[in-house]
Amino acid sequence: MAGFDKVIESPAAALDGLQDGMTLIAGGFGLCGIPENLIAEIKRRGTRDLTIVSNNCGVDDFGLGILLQDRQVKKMVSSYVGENKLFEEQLLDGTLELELTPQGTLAEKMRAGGAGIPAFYTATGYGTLVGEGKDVRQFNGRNYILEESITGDFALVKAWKADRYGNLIFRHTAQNFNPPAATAGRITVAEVEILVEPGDLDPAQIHTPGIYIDRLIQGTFEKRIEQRTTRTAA
Amino acid sequence: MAGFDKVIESPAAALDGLQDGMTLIAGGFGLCGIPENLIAEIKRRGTRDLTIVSNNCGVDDFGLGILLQDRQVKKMVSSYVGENKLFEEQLLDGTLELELTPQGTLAEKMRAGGAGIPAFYTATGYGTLVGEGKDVRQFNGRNYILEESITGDFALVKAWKADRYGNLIFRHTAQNFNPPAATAGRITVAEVEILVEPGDLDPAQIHTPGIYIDRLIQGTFEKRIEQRTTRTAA
Amino acid sequence: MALSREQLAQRVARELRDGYYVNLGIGIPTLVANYIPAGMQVMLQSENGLLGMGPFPTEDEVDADLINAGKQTVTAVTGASIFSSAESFAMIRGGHIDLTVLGAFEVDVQGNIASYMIPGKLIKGMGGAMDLVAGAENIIVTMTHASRSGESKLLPQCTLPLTGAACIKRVVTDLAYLEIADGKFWLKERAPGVEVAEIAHQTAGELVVPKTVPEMQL
Amino acid sequence: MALSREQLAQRVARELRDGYYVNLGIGIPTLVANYIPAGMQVMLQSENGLLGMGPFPTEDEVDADLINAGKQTVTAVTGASIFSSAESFAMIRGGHIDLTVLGAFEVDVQGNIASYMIPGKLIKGMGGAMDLVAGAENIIVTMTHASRSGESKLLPQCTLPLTGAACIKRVVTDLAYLEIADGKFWLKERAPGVEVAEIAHQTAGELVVPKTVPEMQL
Repeated sequence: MAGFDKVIESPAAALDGLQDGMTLIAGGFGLCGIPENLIAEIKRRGTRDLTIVSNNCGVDDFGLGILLQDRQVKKMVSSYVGENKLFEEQLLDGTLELELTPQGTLAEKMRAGGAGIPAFYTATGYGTLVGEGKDVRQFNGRNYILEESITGDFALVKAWKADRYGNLIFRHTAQNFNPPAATAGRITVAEVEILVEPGDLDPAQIHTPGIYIDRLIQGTFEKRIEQRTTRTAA
Repeated sequence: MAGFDKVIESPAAALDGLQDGMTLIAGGFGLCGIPENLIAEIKRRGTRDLTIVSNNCGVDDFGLGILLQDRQVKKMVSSYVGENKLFEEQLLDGTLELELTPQGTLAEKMRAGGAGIPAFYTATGYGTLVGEGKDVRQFNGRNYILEESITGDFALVKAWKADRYGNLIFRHTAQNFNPPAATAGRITVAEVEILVEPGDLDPAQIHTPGIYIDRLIQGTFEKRIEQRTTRTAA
Repeated sequence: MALSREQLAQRVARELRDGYYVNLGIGIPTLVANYIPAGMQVMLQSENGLLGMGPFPTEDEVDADLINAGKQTVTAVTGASIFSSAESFAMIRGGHIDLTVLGAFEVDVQGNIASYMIPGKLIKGMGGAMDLVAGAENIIVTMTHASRSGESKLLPQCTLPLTGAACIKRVVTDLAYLEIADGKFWLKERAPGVEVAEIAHQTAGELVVPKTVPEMQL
Repeated sequence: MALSREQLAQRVARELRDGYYVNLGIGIPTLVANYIPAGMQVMLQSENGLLGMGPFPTEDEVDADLINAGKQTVTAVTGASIFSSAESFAMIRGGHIDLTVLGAFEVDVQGNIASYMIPGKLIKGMGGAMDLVAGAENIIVTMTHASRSGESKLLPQCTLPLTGAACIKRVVTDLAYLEIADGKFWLKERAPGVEVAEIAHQTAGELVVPKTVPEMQL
């Protein structure tokens, strides 16, 4: 690898340096736009005591849920974790910790972490359990709480297209948490469906500039659907 | 106008409600990507005592600089104002106020204003004149200052393409401050080069979603170049 | 008679205005999309990053990369835009959504809302609800007036952990449309055929009843 | 002999590494782009929203919509990306730029830098300089060692309003390459033909001189 070519040949090499006890930030919403290949590799490696920052924790046998099977996760920072029996078991037996964070606050914490903003005020959560113990301050007569940003040892994201320099484009709502997550990793790894050459993407149409991406792999994707809802064609 | 069609026929109608003493946020960097048509309309209307939040203040006879000719501006909030004699004169004779704000802090203040974040911490300006009188707080052993967000009575932006719903695409570095500015106006007016129909733009490739745009006009543009630098073709 | 879920959605739909950007929560709020008045344009925001959510796809159109906040496969309407979660909640938190409709377990006379957590039951999380109630100027809560066991959900003070404090001003239940102001519920409309006495009986928080209470138009 | 502007740029260019994202300030720093070592890839960030700034355009290529932070018409290299000012400074503030090179009026032994304002003269503004010095881990200041009137610009304490506090660790002047640590300037290299005594004479802040001071490689 020379210059700005971020392409790594294997998921194993892409997670080089991943250790027990680290904090990972993962993109995705439900099972949509999740880094499937890197999650599988974490399971294969058996890395343990992970803190994972991700809006959801997958389902029992797909997405981040598969890391619960071997109890690799110590703590989740999420806004919604309802789709998962193993999750419930481990939460109840006390082996899994959960830090519930409002969805918008979670996205903004990642964005702030990547943007060098250590903390910001938000009205979200004021007067609720989320606001307990946090600084409160009034601006223009309204109460806001201070939320601190999040960064991770690794950030794992999934994109649709990328050039070798790591410039990313996401497809439809598979974008979701991936752009803010990508900015917040000390090491950010992206897995993509389609790899193109630098110059193939319009510079003004890149969702995540390559500066945020340290390593890039081309993956294969199941893209499981959580709620397949359809209408009858008219 | 019905539904989401934001198109207004004239610059005059696009600035309906603009009054003396209001705060305007304007996109643009130097003379690049500035709302030329709306600035000309403000000059024509003769609105006075304006506070203008914009990275720069144009030059003597173009951009926001033309509003200095009739002393329409009471205060500028900018990061750099070096290209303008009238500006210097009015600053020195005390009729114009200047609030110098670091460029990144200015962009983030607009973005925060549009995003419902009343204040954020940044290391930028700590230990300098910019930090004087502002709250200081340590995070991870480093000092940060608290900066409050900015919103305006109007935000004026310039885009390249837009559909009638106000979905905007910017061209090259004429993007600059326009996206954060667009989010921070109570009323946001966009002027564009090319107007297309809804559906003509790829939903995932829109820089500024139409929800931020209240009024839209198609303009004509001089696009003056501030520093024409060239190389000899090889 | 108490309104059906469909009728609740119909009543809420009457609060829509042409050109509104609207976020509809999961459950009854989702049904509101079926009752957008003819000739009116409304754009639905889904907080996972879609402005301009369309109907469910046909079998042929199903795309794993195009879902809504309920993780259902959906489509995008003409003129839609798609963006990141950070941008989506900037939009929500910044007050750019014209109307938010969501369900609740409880609402009280201070405008507090509890909608995400029942202690002792599994905590699933607040998702985007805390951001939505904190960010929107204009919120409608829609829910049944009482729980299945008959306990009022319009209280002097919420008993469950709050989703948001002092943020709710309007409630549409199966019995009534009420507004919240000055620490009271103000009865504005009753469901067709429902007596004011029944509403008063089912409302635990202080209720102000005007001389005449019109029947809801659906 | 003191380095020329071009030589200053050459010395700074030796700090570049393959794959670096670099922000070059106006003036001498801009010249560094002319001395990127052969076979090395460096991507230039321009804080108005361009990552991958290329050379000036030919007459035919000039485009008013493609400028750099100095408001000069430029080009974009293959693999460039373009984004908003908010995103650009998220990148800068978040420490994602590998190297920032900028000029200064003064630097002191605490790593403070003054570069944007001379009281009594017209205030033009700090532009992005305060964000750049606060955001970057790795900053090189390049300037003349002394002012035209012969006064040292490497001081015990800056006299002009600061651009940033305690953020500068490396300085390349026309006389020397120095590092700043523990409240002192550490002399690391001298310009070819320049005596240590000359450097010491021109350095007002405390200077640590090692036994041997190698000559700069350009």
